[in-house]
This record gives sequence, C-alpha cells and structure tokens, in this order.
Amino acid sequence: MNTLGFPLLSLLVWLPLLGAGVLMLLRGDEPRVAALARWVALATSLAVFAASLVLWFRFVPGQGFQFVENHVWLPDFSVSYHLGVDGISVLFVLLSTALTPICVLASWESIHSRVREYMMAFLVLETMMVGMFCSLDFVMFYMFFEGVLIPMYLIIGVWGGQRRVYASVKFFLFTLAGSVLMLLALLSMWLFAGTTDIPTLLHTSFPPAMQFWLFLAFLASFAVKVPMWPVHTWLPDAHVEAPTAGSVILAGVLLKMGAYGFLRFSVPMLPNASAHFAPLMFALGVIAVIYTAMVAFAQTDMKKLIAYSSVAHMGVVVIGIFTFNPQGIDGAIFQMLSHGIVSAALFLCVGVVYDRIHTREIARYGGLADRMPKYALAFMVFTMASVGLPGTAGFVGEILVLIGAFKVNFWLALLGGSGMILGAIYALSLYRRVIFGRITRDDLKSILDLSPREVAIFLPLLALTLWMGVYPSSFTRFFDPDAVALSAQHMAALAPPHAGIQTKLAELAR
Amino acid sequence: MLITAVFWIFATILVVSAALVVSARNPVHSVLFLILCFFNAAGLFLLAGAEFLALILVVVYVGAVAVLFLFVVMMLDVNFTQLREGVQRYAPVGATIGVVLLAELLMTFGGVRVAPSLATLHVAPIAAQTSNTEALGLVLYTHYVLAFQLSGLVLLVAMIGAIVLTLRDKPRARRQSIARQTTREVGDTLLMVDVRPGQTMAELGIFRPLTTLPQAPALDLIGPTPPVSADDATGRGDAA
Amino acid sequence: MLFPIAVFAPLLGAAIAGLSGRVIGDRAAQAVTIGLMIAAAACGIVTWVALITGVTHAGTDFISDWIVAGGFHVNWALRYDALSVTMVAMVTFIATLIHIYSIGYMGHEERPTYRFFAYLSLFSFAMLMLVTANNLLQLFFGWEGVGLASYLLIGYWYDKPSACAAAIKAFVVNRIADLFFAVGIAMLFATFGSIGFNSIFAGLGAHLQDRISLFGSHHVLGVIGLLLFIGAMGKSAQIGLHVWLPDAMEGPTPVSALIHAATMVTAGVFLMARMSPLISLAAPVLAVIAIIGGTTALFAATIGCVQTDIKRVIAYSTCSQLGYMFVAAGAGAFQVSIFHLITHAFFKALLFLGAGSVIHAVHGEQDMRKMGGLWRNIPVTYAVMWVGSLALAGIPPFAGYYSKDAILEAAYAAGNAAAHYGYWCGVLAAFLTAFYSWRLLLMTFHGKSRLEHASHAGHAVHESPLVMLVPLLLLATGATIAGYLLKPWFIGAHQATYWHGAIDAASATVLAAMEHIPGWVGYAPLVAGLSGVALAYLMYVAAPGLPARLASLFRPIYLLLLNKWYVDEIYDVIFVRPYRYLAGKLWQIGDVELIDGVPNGLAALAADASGQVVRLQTGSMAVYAFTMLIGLVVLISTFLLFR
Amino acid sequence: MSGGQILPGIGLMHYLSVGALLLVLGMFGIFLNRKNVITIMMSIELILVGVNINLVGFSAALHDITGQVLALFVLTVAAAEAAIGLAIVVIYFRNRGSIEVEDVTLMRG
Repeated sequence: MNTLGFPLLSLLVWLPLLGAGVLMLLRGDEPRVAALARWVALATSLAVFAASLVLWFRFVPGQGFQFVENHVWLPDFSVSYHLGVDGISVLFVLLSTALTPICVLASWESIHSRVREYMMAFLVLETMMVGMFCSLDFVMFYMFFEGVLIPMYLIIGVWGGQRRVYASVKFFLFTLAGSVLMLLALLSMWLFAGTTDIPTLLHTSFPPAMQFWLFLAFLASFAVKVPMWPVHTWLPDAHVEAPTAGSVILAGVLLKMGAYGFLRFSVPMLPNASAHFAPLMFALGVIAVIYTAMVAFAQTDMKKLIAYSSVAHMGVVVIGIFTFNPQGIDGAIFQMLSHGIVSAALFLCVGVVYDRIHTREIARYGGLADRMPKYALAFMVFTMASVGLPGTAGFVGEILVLIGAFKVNFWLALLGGSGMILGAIYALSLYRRVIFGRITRDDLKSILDLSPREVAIFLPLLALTLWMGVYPSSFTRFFDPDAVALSAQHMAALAPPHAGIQTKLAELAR
Repeated sequence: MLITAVFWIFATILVVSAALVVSARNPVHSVLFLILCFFNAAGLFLLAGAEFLALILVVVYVGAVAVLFLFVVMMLDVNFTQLREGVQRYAPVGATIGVVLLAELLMTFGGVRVAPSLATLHVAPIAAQTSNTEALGLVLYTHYVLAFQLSGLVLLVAMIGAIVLTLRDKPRARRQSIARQTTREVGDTLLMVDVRPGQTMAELGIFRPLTTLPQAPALDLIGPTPPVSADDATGRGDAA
Repeated sequence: MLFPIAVFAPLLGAAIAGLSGRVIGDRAAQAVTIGLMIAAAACGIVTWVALITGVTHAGTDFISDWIVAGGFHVNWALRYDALSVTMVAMVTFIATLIHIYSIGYMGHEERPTYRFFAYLSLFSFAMLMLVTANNLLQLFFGWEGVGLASYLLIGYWYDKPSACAAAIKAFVVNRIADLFFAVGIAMLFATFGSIGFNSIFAGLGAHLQDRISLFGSHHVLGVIGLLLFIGAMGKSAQIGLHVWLPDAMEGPTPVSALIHAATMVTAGVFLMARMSPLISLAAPVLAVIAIIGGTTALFAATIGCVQTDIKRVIAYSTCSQLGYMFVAAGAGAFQVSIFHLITHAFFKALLFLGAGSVIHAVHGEQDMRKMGGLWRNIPVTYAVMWVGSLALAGIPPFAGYYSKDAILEAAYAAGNAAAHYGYWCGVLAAFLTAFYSWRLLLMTFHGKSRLEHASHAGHAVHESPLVMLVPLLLLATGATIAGYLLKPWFIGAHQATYWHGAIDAASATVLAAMEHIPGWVGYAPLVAGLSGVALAYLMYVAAPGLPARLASLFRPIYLLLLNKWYVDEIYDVIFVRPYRYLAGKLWQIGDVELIDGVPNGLAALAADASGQVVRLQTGSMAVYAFTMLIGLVVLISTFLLFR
Repeated sequence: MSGGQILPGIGLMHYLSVGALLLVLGMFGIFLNRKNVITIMMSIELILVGVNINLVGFSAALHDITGQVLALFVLTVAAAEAAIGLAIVVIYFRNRGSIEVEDVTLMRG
C-alpha cells in the first residue's frame, strides 16, 4: 500500500520531535538560545510541511488507506505500529503541518521568556497532532490523542495570560474526564475484537447493545474535544488565556480531533448507535449553533467571542456528520478545514492588535481602519469567511451541511442554518467595534499596520481562504470518495435490520 | 541433642538482646545489644546452613552498620534522657499492638498446613555437591543478575546520597584549584603602583584582596574593594 | 468572449483599485475602475444587441467546477439568455454612469477614495455574477456578494456610528431572508437532485404533485417558491424586511443610486423572473407575492409622504416601486416586472443622483425643510429632477408611465383576488407617489430659501461639475424614452421573440388578457397620479399652512407615518432587545453559573474535602509510622477473622 | 510440618517464631522510642533481621537457595537504608541540635 517505498508518515510524525530534541541540546546565553530556537523551530516545521506536501501530490483519492506503515509493536496485545492516511485524514495532516510554521512565526516576537521550551512544546504538539491523524491503531491513536494535552497544557499554563492556571487546569480536566471513558471503550473493543487495528475494527460489527455504550463513551471524549454544548465552557477560557499561537493551534487543529473521532470511530464502527443517537446529536448541534452564537454576541473579550463562534461552527460540523449523507459528511469535513484556516486566522488577527496594545477588550479598540488598512482588509476577509460568505472557505461547508441537513429534516436545516444570521450579528459587531468608528484612544493613534512578518503569515491564509471558497474541488476531491463510501457503508449497515423490521411489520399488518 | 540446644541458646539470646535493644536507656547500650543480636542471628543462619549469609551479616552489619550506629550515637551530643520521656505513656500501646500481633502470628502458625506439592515447587534447588557460597553465586550471577546489579546501584546511590547530605563545604575552607593555578597570570595578582614618598596605603586605595574569595575581585584603584557578593555567600551556605 | 469580459472586468478593476490603490494613487484607481467599467458596459451592450438581433444565440459559458461533493455538483458558468443580457446591459450601463458621477461627488472627500471605487466595482461584479448565474448557488454567490458590497458601501464612512449600524442592519436583515433562500436551495436540490436552472425547469413536470409535511401537507413546489420569495423579500426590501433600506441611505448617494435603487434591490424581482417557470406553477405563492407587493407599495408610499430627508423619501419610493414589481410578478406577468425594473433603474438612479447633486450643492444638507428655492441656483439638476419625478409618477410619455401602467393592467387582468388587491393598492400608491414626488420637488426647489446659513443661500450653492451632470443627463434621456422604446420588446408585440423562453411562457396569457380589460383600468393610475400632483401643489404652494394644520389635526396618523409605522421600534422591542438580553443572560447564567457551576462546584467540593482530610496529616513522622503499624495489625486481624 | 526439619528437632516453625518475635519486638521498639530516631532505626534493623531469619529458614527448609538470595538483597537494602537514614539524622541534628522526630511536623498538611 505504501507506494512511496519510504516511511513518509513516520518522518512527518517524528521529525518535529527530532527538532524538539535538537532544541533541547542548545546551549548558550538566553538571547542567543532564543534566537536559535526560533530558527530551528521554523526550519523544522517548514521541513515537515514541505515533506507533507508529498501527500498532496501523491495521494490518490478513493483508494483507502495509503502510505501505510505496519510493524508489530506489542505482539502480546496485538498492538501494532500502524500508520496510514485516507481521504478523511490526509487534509488534517496537511492542516496541522501548515499551521505549525505559522504558529512559530506568530510567536516570533510575542514570546520572550523560555523561547526554547515554547518552541519545543509546539514541535512536540505537532508530532502528537500528525501522529493522531495518521494512527491506524487504536492504542497509538489514544496515546497521541491524549498526548496532545500535555504540550497544550504547558503552552496555556506557562505562556498564558492572567488566569492561565485556571484555564489550563480546566482544559486538562475537561478533556481528560472524557478520555477516561474512551479508554474503557477502547478496552472493551479490544476484548471483543481481539485487535486494536483500526482498519480491522472498521469492518467489525459490534452488537447493538454494546454499540450503545461504546457510543456514549466515545461521545464523552469527543464531545469535550469538539466541543459540543454543554461541555464547551473550557474552550473560551483556554482561548482567552492561551498565547496567540496556542489559540491558533487549539482552534485550527485540536477542535478537529473530536469531530475526526466521530468520523473515524463513531459513525463507521457504531452505525446503529450513531443512527440511534443522531437526533440527540442534532439537538446538541442546533443548541450549539444558536446558543453559543448568542453568547458570543454578549462577549466583551475578542478572543472569547471568536472562541464561542468556534463552538457554533463546530455545531454545524456535528450536524453534518450525523446526517450520514454524502453532502452532510463532505460539508462537515470541509467546514472543519475551513474553520481550521479561518478561525486560526481570526485568532492571529486578535494577536496582531494584542501584541501592540496588550488588551483584548473590544471596547478598548475602534477606528483601526484609519491606521491599519491592510489589517482591516485581512480581518474583513476572515470575518466574512467566518460568516460564511459565498466565495470564501466558510460558505462551502455551511451550504453542504445545510443541504445534508435538509435531506434529514426541514427544521434541522432551518435551525442549523440559523448560524448564518446569528454569525453575522456577532462577527460584524465585532468588526465594527474594532475596525470601524473613530479613533479615540491615544495609543491607537500611533498603532502600526502589519509588519512584513505578519503579512507573510496572513497572505497564505488569505489565499487559502479564497481558494477554498472559489475552487473547493481541489480539496473535496481528497475526501469526497471516502465520504460517499462512509455514507454508503453506514446505510448498508443499517439496512438489514431495518428492512427486517419493515417486512415484519408488513407481515403483521397483513 | 547438642545442636538443638545450640539453636535454643542462640534464639534465646537473640530475642532477649533484641528486647534490650528497644528498652535500654542508653543508646550506646542499645547499639551494643544490637551487635549481639546480629551475632546470634548469624549463628542461626549458620545452623540453617547459610554460611555465606552468616558471615556477611557479621562482616557487613557488625563491622559496618552497627559501628556506624555507634559512631553516630556517640558523636552526636544528644540528650538521651530527654528522649526517653514518654516511654511509659506509649509502652502500653506498643505492648498491646505487639501482643496482638504476636497472638495473631501464633494463631497463624497454629493453622499452617503446608501444601503437599511444596516439596516439588523449587525455583532454584540447592545442588547436592555445592557449597553454600557456590550455590548462591550460581544463581546470583545468572538468574538474579539484573536484581543484583540493581542492588549495587542502590548501594551506590545510597553512598552518594549520604555523602551529598553530610558534606559540609565551608565558605572559608582553603581549596586547591589546579585550573586556577595554571591559568593565572601576573596581572591577576600583581599590581604595580608608583608610590610617591609619604603616601599611605589608604591614600593609594590599595587593599589586600580577600584570599578566600574564589576569584579575587579586580582591584579598583579609586573605590573600595567590593564586598563578598551575596550570591557567593548564599551559594556556599546551601551546601553546608 | 465579450460576455465574460463584461462580467469580470469590474472584478479586475476592484482588485487593482482595492489592493494597490494606495500605491498607484486615487486618480489612477479611478481611471482603472472606470476604464474597465466602460469596457464592461460596452461588452454588455454589444452582447445585448447581438442577442436580441439574433446575431448570437442563448447559451452557457462554462468556466469551471465549483463545488463537487457527494453528488452535489455546481459549476461556475455564465448564462447567456435574454434575461441575463438585459440585466447585464442595464447594470453595466448604470454602474458606469455612477462610477463617473462619483468622481465629482466624492471629490471633496478627505480620505483617498480608491476604496470607494473598488467597492463600487466589486459590487458591479457581484451583481453581474448574480444575473448571469446558471444555477442557484452562483446566484446566491452574487446575492451575498452584493450584500457584502452593500455592507461595505453603506459603512463607507466608517467613523459615523449611524453608518456602521445601518451597514450591519442591512447585512443582518438580508441574512435573515438569505437563510430561507438557502434552505430553498437545499430543498430544490433535495427535490430535483440539481440546482442548475435547466435541470430544475426540465424536472418541474415530474414533481408537480410532490408534497412535504410542514404543519400540514403542502406542495413541494409551493414551499420552494415561498422560501425563494422570502429570500427575495429581504433583498428587495418588502414589507417586514424593508427596515434596512431607509437606513442604508447613510451611505454616499451614488451608492444609494446604484445599489439601493437601480440594481441590487431589484435582485429579488430578478430572482422571481428567473424562477418564473417554478413560481408560476404555485398559485398560492403568486397570491402571496401579489399581496405582499401591493401592501409594500402602499405602505412605503404612505411613509414617503411625510419624510423630510430627501434621500429617505426616495428610498421609500424605491421600496414602494419594488412592491409594484412584485405585484406584476404575483400577477404572473414577469416580463412586466422586468420592464418596470429596467425603467425604474433609469428614473430612480436619476432621482438619487439628482438628490445627490442637490446635497452636493448645499454641502451635505439632506433635510428638505432646510432647502427651498434652489431652482435658480441649480437649474440642470432641477430639470432632471422634474424628468425623474414625471417618470416616477407615471405621467406619459415618460418611462414610468408605460411600465407602471402595464403592471396595474396586468394585475387587473390576472383576475384573481390577490392580484386585484395588488391593483387597488397600486392605484392608491400611484396617487401617493405623485404626491410625495411633487412634495419633494416643491419643498426642495420652490418657495423661499430656508437654508440655515446665509453663506449657503449666496454664492456657495453651486451647480455640480460636468462630470456629475453628464450621467444625469444620460439617465434623464433614458428615463424619458426607455419606456416607449422598450415596451414593444419587453411586453408588447415582440415579447415572445425577445425573451425567447427566458421567462416562463405561461405569463403570456396574462399579457394577452391585458388587451381585454376595461378602459378605466388604464386611466385610473394616471388620474390618481395627476390628482396627487394637484394635492401636492395645493398643500405646498397654494396653501402652505395646510400641511401643518393637517398634521396637528390627524396627529396620531401623522406620527405613525413619520415614525414609519413604528416598525423599527416594534422590532427593537420584540427582537433586538430580547436578543441582547437573552444573550447576556445565556452567558452570565447559562454558561458561567449553570454549566461552569458543575465543574467549579466539583472542584470546590474536592478542595473542601481535602481541606478536611488534610487535618489527618499531623506531620509527625511517629504518628505516620504508628498508623502504618496499626494498619498492618488491623489488616492481619481482618484477614484472620474473615478469611 | 512437611516443610522439613532444619535441624534435628528444630523445624521451620521455630525459625519463623524467632522471626515473628523479632518483628514484634521491633514494632514495640518503634512505639517505645518514638522520640529517639536512632533507636527507631535500630528497631527497623531488628525487624529486617527477623525477615532474614524467616527467609533463611524457608530456604533451609525447602532446600531452595532463593530465600538466601532474597535475604542478601534485604541486607543490601537495609545497609543502604541505614546509611541514608543516619546521614539524615546527622544533618538534622546539625540544623536543629536535636534528633527528636516529634518536632518534624513540616509535612503537616
């Protein structure tokens, strides 16, 4: 299956860790180490990104798992070192590798203390993220899934804002509490199937009663990560306290892990339970869309507002996944990707002014359009993408989910789509209060527009946002066959019992 | 049977001296009784055929550990009578616990039944023609080599730990630093000053550097010599 | 090749002006956008002429894939038929004039204006994408794109709080309607498996009897039509969703002319015409359209009669005229609605630009009570405003006469109750329209000058520069002759050849029925219009004290109208404030107290418990040792006792 | 008692009893000398010797050398423990001028 003849995925997973190891060895006085650390981290992350581009060119859509590496690891427990990507995961790997250099660049000047450790944390985080999306063994997946917590916990807890300890502990406890149940689910699946190999598990059918409990256990873990209402409250706190780059990764990649889990485990492995719980998921998704969009509107802190908007957007993703039809699943995946770019960019936008004024209070800003035209333009594009304007990345996912949802239910589409309205309300009011208006504060009168470094950060994101909006086919082609297959597999798994019941009912009726 | 009698003698002395270890007023006596205990325990080992262990017990415990105890007891100027306070208060509790425990152990002994298969369950049976030391060595360096190495490591750590804990590095202690000796240059220590007739040392501002400082402070012809920096002082104080 | 140039040249202009405006400078940015806009207009008009003269044939220019996902396949493509080329020609032509006009109008801006021209061109591009769409999603792209451009342009003076608020209001109100539009698109896909126009129209026959249960069982096509119409209501400011349009006058006047009069707001009408094969199959939806349209026409006209802001009067008049167009659509005469759309584009753009010229002359004053007697100072503007008002009021032979007359005849001819309701609303509205038009003319240009500062009255009131007057004159020409010239093609004898199937053929029956209606039906609006003019003359020239007396006599009604039927206030009370309140409560109570209360409470509980347990840790080693030993004894005892 | 005779008339039980007595005496010592940490340590040594006697007894009774190996490890660890423990006592005395362990309440929660 690995046509490359070269363990590319292993390289992607472990190269960042190697970079972190190199950073650990740096010696010298503080400023020198810091400068060196920045460059080493940038070089490593760029190298990983360059290597990951091979995936973009060599991946063949619709051919199942590719670039597979499979080695025996713990034979006694039938656990193997199994890596591979399919259409659903490949773009998330790319998203992770693309956002990491951006994060390094975004932290270039805003992080002053313990730069080396900071960069190490990011590189370790990259290893964990890429590893999680590539893992084809449940034990490895679990390790990476949980491993992500550690560097993120440190990033928030060490380099965060005022209430960083509260935020980081909350983040850690919320996510960990869910994961414990996933571990139980993992164990029981292993006991049932005798293997932790994901491709094998994908074709294992679990008894419906077992699926019920497995689904709930997975839900506990993934719902926190997504995050779904009502376990979302860790996210605003974590975002607010995290340094800019931490927010970027958190919103860009970490939130996708939960939804990815749904796509990888819940829906294909537990079709009956998924179908059974779909109404619940729809309800939670709709609540997330409406409730958090309203709460976002009430915020006074820029980052909190965007954090709540993330919850709302992820609500759309959850709705899309559980429609089980190709449009819904495609839309959910696309929405995740676009949200990964757009919300990351929005957090970067907040970071730009935070670096200059050192506050995230919306009320402290206003009238930036005068002094920062480039910034205003970038912010506008990302705001519009977040609102889901056609032609930007945000629209494609939203309309696909809307179509998928409509096939399920009219009201689901209407309520799930209400994010279109509510999103516009909070996003535009944020934009208005920050960018529009008259400059009243003295410190804003001398604020500087984007520096070349910042332009270099934003340009690729801008280009991606528009590219994804205008020609999404170059992204959908990766996952479309797999999404269609997933949908078909789900329907097939549900069909026999349902058909049976229906024929029985028909007989009874006669 | 003589040998049986020997067992009983050893056992009795062992128990009695153990009782004295815990009840002696003077810790020095305690240590001495402890040594007696060890000797008797070694005797019991001998009777059981564990010659190597018996001798090790004597060499290591009596020769090293017990003497260490003795050193510590005698070197520390401790008011031992004060430490004996409250013995009466706790004796009943201790006695109760001890008696209960003993009773339980005896109950256990009363109810012990040995599994018939025990005779065949051997991990490392003692070969017929080997001496005790040899038999020990045969398993120790093969089967238990990892544990053996680990125990060596434990000892090493204990040794380092004991040294680190008790090492007292006085700030004024004179130490030889070969590196400093070989790298020092004339200018570091020698200062040529033109002295006009009638000038005093104070007028010139020349001070004798504090020789105990690790690095002699650079001579300052105008200002006074800087005092010992706080870092140096605390840095050395910590190790004490 | 000309057709894509017509569509994409404005995009290029917007990109160049917007991204490099600061580098190349204002003049160059204006030159680039206007040059490209003229090119687009030339191409647009040439393609239009080519199509209607039969040189080229209707078709589709495929550009590329857009969304390909799970059986949902949408392309970027330009649809080339009579409806789209008509719109393209109109949009490019008007947009070009307004670009040119803006050079003069925006000449006194402190800030560089390249941004303004970039936005205008961006808007033109989005509008062109809208009208040339070959599927509903691309139409939606243009739909939202014009919304964005409108948002940017209304908020162009971003340091004015009222402008920012109006911009957000416009966007959000439109979004509400767009949600229904999007759901309608989803429903179309779910029903037809495609959202391309051709496949939808081809599949109509197969889905005539499909039903969906939503509060009872309904025809699928009817529900789709209704959803699309709600979308159109938002964009075209129909009653209920009209609240954004008057506020949108916060933008610069050329914006009002281009977006909020001539083009964008008519997108809803265009959508109805574009989807006419589907809409005309759903009789209940047609009735709803006619009723909403008629009500809006009358409702907005009543408000227009008492407003004092010159731009707001015209804004309400736009609202009202859009109502007319929907009446025509509701009567099933989509050609007529497009006809009125085109003529309206000319005279309404003319009126707005004329108003802009007035405002420009009096240095930004918009309150008509502070104008008066201006006709000597700005005679050209005065003249074109007369032309515009005559057209608006439907006085022959100006353009508005032909189209408005046709609308009312069609409404009458359609024969059903809803269309008749539309007719009578239209007649009443025609009276009011003439009244407020002449009220505007008389208050602004006649009587004594009421300008506040003496300096204004004197030398400062000046005629606009040539660059503003030329577009005015061109539009005035259009407003005069467009109706007469275009009538045979749009709704008259040649309409079938002209439209060539671009608009549902079924509406031809209504057009035919228009020939057989009583004569008074056609004269009623004319009479109503003339009497409106007369009333205005009476109240503002002959008896200037009358309006004040009437206002105090019918004070509640006057206040009701002055405050626009209190719609904004009602919305504020039932939507805006509860939303704000609920948002705050959901956050402070829902999130902070309830949801966070659980983990925080657990954490507090754990902290308390450990605070109690910690007392066991006396710190005395002996106690720990004893505890261990006692524990050992207890353990062994337990084991012995319970084994 | 099929554990086997170690000496004529002396079985495993005798050895175990001696071990048990040492254990009890050691524990008693810990209680009795709760202030004197040195005596406590000696008591611990007693307990460990008791353990060793048990192990050697088992080894002899079962003719299995493993018991003695374990005893050897116990000796090792006990020696290490004594060394560290006494070192701690020494520096504690140096800092406090006393070895009363009841004073050590730094670990109070």
